[in-house]
Amino acid sequence: MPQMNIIQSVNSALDIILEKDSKVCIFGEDVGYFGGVFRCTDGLQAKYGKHRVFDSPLSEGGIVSTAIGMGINGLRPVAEIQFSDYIFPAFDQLTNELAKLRYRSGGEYWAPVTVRTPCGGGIRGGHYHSQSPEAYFTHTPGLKVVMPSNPYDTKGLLISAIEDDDPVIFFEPKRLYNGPFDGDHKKAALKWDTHPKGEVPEDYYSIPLGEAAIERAGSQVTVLTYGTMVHVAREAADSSGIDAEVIDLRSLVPLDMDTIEASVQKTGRCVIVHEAPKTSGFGGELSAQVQESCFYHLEAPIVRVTGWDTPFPHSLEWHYFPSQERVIEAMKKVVED
Amino acid sequence: MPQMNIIQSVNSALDIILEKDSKVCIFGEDVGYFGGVFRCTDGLQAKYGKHRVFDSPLSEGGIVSTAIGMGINGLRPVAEIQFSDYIFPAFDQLTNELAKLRYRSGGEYWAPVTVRTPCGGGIRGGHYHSQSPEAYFTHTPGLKVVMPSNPYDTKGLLISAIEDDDPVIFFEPKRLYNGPFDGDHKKAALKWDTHPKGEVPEDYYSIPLGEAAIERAGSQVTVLTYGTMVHVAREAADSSGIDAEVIDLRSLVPLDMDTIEASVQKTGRCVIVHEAPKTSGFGGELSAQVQESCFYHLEAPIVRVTGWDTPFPHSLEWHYFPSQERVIEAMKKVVED
Amino acid sequence: MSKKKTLHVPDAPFRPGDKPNFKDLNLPKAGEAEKPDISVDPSEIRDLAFSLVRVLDDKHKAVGPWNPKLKPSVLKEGLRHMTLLRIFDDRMLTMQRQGKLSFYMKSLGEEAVAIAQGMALRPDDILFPSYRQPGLQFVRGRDLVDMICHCITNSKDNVKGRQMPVHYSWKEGNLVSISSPVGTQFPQAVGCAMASAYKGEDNVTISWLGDGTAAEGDFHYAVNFASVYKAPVILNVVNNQWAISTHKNFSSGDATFASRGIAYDLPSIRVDGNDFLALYSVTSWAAERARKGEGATFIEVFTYRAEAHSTSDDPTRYRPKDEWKSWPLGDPLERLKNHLIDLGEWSKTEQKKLEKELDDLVIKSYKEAEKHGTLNDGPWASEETLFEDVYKKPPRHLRKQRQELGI
Amino acid sequence: MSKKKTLHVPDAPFRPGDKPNFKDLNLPKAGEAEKPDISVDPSEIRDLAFSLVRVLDDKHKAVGPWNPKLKPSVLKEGLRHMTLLRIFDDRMLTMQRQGKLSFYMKSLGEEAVAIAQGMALRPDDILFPSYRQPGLQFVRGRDLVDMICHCITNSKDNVKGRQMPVHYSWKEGNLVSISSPVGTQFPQAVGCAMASAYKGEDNVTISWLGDGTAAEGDFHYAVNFASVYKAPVILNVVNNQWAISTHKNFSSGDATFASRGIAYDLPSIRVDGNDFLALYSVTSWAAERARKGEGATFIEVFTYRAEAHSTSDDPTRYRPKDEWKSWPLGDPLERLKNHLIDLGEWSKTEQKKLEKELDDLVIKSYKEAEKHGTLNDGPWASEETLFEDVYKKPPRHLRKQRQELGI
Ligand SMILES: Cc1ncc(C[n+]2csc(CCOP(=O)(O)OP(=O)(O)O)c2C)c(N)n1
Ligand SMILES: Cc1ncc(C[n+]2csc(CCOP(=O)(O)OP(=O)(O)O)c2C)c(N)n1
Ligand SMILES: [Mg+2]
Ligand SMILES: [Mg+2]
Repeated sequence: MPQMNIIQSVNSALDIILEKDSKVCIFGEDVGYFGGVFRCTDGLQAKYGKHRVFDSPLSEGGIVSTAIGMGINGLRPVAEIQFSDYIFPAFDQLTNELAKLRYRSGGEYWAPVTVRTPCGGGIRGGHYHSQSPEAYFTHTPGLKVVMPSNPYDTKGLLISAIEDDDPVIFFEPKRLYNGPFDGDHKKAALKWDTHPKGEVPEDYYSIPLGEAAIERAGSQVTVLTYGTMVHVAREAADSSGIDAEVIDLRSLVPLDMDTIEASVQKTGRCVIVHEAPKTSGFGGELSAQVQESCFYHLEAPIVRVTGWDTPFPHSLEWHYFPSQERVIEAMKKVVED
Repeated sequence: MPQMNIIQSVNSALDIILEKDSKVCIFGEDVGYFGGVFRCTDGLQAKYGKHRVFDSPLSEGGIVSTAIGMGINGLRPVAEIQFSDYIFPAFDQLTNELAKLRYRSGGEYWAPVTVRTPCGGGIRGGHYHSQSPEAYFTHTPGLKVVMPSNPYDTKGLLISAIEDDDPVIFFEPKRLYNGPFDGDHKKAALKWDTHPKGEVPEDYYSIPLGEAAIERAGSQVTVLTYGTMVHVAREAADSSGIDAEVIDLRSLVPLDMDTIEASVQKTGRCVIVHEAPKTSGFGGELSAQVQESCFYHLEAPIVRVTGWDTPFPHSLEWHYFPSQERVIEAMKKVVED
Repeated sequence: MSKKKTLHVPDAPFRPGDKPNFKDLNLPKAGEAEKPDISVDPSEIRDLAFSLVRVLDDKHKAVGPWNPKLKPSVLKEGLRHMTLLRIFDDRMLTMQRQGKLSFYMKSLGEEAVAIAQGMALRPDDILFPSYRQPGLQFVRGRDLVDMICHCITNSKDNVKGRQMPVHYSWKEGNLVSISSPVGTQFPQAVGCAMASAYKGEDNVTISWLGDGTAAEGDFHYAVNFASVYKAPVILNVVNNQWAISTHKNFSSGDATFASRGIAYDLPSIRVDGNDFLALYSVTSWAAERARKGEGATFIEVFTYRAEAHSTSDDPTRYRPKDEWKSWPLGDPLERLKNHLIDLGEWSKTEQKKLEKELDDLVIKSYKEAEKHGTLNDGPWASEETLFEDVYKKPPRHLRKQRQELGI
Repeated sequence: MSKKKTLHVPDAPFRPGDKPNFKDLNLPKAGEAEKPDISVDPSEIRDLAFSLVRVLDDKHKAVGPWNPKLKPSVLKEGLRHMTLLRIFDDRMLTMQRQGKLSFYMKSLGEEAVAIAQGMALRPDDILFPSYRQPGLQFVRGRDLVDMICHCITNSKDNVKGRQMPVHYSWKEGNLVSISSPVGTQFPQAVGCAMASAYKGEDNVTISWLGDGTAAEGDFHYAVNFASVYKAPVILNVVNNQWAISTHKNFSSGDATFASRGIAYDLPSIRVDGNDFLALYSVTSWAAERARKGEGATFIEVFTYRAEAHSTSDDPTRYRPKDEWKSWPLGDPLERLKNHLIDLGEWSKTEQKKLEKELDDLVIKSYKEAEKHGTLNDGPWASEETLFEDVYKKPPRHLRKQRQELGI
């Protein structure tokens, strides 16, 4: 089976779906001729033609709003927002329009739009190339929110997202594009080459939205996480000797509470890890739900390990980015409490 | 002491601050000549002049961005967003600019902008005149987020917000403008006339941001809430006979965890109530924090009573709006668990 | 107060107590504006953005190159729709005042906009209106009862009671769900038109927004994308001079709204919005361009909001009373009626009869609608609908919440 | 593949392998554009939005009504700043390639923009640049060491290592913190100018954004608010033809960017961005208008992005190599130099000497800067700074988080 990195697996998913469904079109800033600043759409315009894969004006609001119109009129647009830090000019169209269209029209209209956007830190992107804005979208009924952590899942989830008749915000943790990253920036960069989840079938397959994956089975503590932090958490478990069960949520909305509950009810302990700032981050929601459904199983307070409640810094990036140490400390605290 | 409703207390705060500080200006859609669609700025243009209180183009993004520029250049603008449902076109300027300006410039620049905006349901406003988007802003480091529940607090908090050198999103629960509302829409509308918190001093006073108020002291369960739901929760406590301690948070960021902890550690039980949708609502954050700091005091799972994870409906408004019954049920559950 | 130099803030031209004065509008005469070929280079017709296309002159004659030369039957149909809309609006307003609707918005003085423009289109053309173009539904033959069921938010409201009144959605009529956040429909319409082009279909998309709304970012996205992708779309700014209490002086400098299309290399036309014939003609021209692959047209519809913004509004607080009566471009319904009378095709008696007939129809429809429930007593959309249509299928958390509510 | 009718998508005029061809630019001659009075009615000078203000002709002479007739000393100062900027950019790029900066963006080919425009202003005028106008800092005499400390993100970076390089902030120089989200500064600048007017001060605010960025909503807010409130602001669209890989054909139809000001009744001028004199002159004119209370001016600065978008970019993937060399409006630095030589005020030897001097200065400054730390080894801004400046004073939750981090 071919090995792919996440860029290639995104490209492969798009390629397959462009081939399969003539109603799919892909557009966004620099995605056409150039193939995207991260090269996720490389070669697709040449292969499928200018009207299937094309550049847009530099206008996130324009991209999302026209995608909605296309969706209303029978297309299945896949829009790219170049960095998720730049998704906010489209926030009104995403939250007030895309999310609510089906509801407000009594089911008459909807727009099966997928918005792909690279997110997260760890690339020295500083303030405005590192944000993880997923929580905003999880608070917006009508949107589905997905964030994969490896090439295999990326392809299968992206195909599902595009085929889904509901709008999906599809976050791609850019630090993982070229290889897994366990949080140790001093180590040489890894590649997906030898990673089992770097094996990606060439052909069509899909992974349903709303199913978490157990990244690492364990018994002492449940770690709920997604995106880049999946790798940090797994490595933290492996290196600390704490037998943690690391759950890769993959889809935040809908959320796989069955898997989460089963795990926490087994371990009795829970740590939540994400990059985004703590206050009202998705970790708050996870913590609330876990204590609601597993209160009597919990043997220690749930601990969140997250980005700080500050904007994302540049030079102090590694003081901001949740480190293995912080995850280990949290797991220890929870296990020992 | 004069009795005021919330509209009058907003007006009084603005009047005082316009008088006191020539750098304060007020603008937004229809706020100038007309005095605002809710009449909060009534009479102020006539009193202070066209350049102090003025109409703006219909452009929330333009309002917030120019307010930032004014703030950078020494003014202390108070911008009105006509309904908080319409704050999203300004979301980029609020989250990426206003919130981050001080940080990204190393403290060189900041903009002391206050954004006032009516929020919440209960006025048959349906889909787009009922939203409670406060959670989005609590997830945005750099912003302060305030929501009062009565005329007295409104005036004191609004004056603090305007005088604060940090940006503040000031939510005004529009269902409370003219009178307290305990969630029973079948009852005749109440007025602030006889309510103790409807007594509002004519003169300057301020209430610090970041201090919660105990709306009703109690021993059996702590109810954390804010805005309109304060009244629903208090009435639920009074009418159910459950001796609940109802805490009116008033300020969500910064949050008064001291008051919250003291109460939950005393009662050992906690219910959280807000109008906004549940998933990733501010209740998730509150729940997470309470269980983090009061885990060993908690005798039952924390329960959230919130709007459903749907857009805000029109005809079924009262099925959406968290009712006294739902609050009582939650309190009972928590107390009996 | 000494006049210190300070920030310039525009004024409305008149306020309560002032005498409305429309002299400096400098209106061109009917028939004056030239009519270009549909494949014209936009740069050659920039003047049209500062002029005004008018067909009906002061003597109720149709004049000039933009005269669409419509058959009397078509004119009568237009008159019928406009009369119906006015009567419908009046009845609904009355019912709102009686508490039977939670809210209402009228089109008084602007009836020609949706009706003439709608009639100039094909049924498969797609509509993205604002709340001020309900008349489109009459043109496309929507059942009045259905419209009223939405307005009184009962069990037969096809949007299941989720939106306030006048936020229609009508899939069968290709009328896309109306949204309260103003302007959002404009760039969506462009995307919709892009999809038609993508599919090689020759239907056209049309959208409207107000003078105030033209200040939103969505306006800019729409015009720009329409230009870049030569989308088969007609973009209308309905300049009715007011955005609630805010005069259009706050949403444009002294330039016309139509001139905003020039900057995007779009043919940009300013048209008398109270002139059924001019509107019909300009819209046909734009639709033909779009259908033939010539791309988008940008139109400023020049009109006047005759009444309150909505039932929540009290315009006497911010503008003179009966100001609309001085509007130099008159009443669109009267003008069309007088034109028909002038043609010998219509009479005051016939109009009276028509009014009676339509009023009866509205009353009958209203009664019929109430059989499906009322705002205050229901039945409304059933409780289960609360959790439907958020997603195509309710995910687990919504099914759980539904159970929590006990349904 | 048969050519089915489908969505129109524009092309860039050339791609890798093509020969760049700028013939259809239809450039007017130097000296041709008229210079209006500062109190001109914008509607009288719409032509300027489709023309091009040029002062330096092909023979290096300054011609026409827009000739600002600057003293040689001023020209030399301009040349010095431009030369410094070019050298500074080169050095920084080299250092970036060596891993000493995390990122860099050059102004090659566009040096005149910030420098001529900056020199035409007063020091108390307030600057809201994009990342492509670092030259403003040279004009206002910023310490090179400070600039470099920011770029290498060390302990003396005045923005405390929070932003990527070239996101300068310099309060003393009235240069407002540069943001990555493009365009956000444009309406902020308008608000800033409104505040100056509010206070009765006569300083001017100026802002720049790119051709690509002009598609953002912020562009529209800015121009509209500037027009409505007659703000003392100068709004520049720097049309360097590219937004990363996206040609300006995707951000405007065939109209000029300058023509976008027409729709808001602003004087709108298109100016040769590689012509120091034309830029200086147009900016002085706009600043005078603003200062005298005549309101905003809208300017399209017509230029070419000579190099990669940034150090993350590889333009050979999307446009021909050395394409800039064919740009008919030449190299702004060469043109100013040749003008000075033509005036007998400068020589190639002097230029060489100047280059050497400035290169030494940059190297010296770089070394000096490194004394305060380097990107890779620090020292950087101290760890406590992580929690500072989020709010004026850290609230409890940030003090707690700081403790959690153990600092
Ligand atoms: C984004 C947004 N902001 C504010 C409002 C509140 N609002 C509703 S209509 C309106 C005025 C619209 O004026 P205009 O665009 O001229 O249209 P008209 O009502 O005159 O037809 C305003 C401010 C809204 N609905 N949406
Ligand atoms: C809101 C936003 N969207 C996207 C980007 C990514 N981005 C950075 S610069 C750029 C192109 C800007 O082009 P232009 O405005 O022409 O300016 P230039 O770089 O040519 O000076 C893009 C797409 C961004 N920084 N901000
Ligand atoms: Mg209007
Ligand atoms: Mg550019």
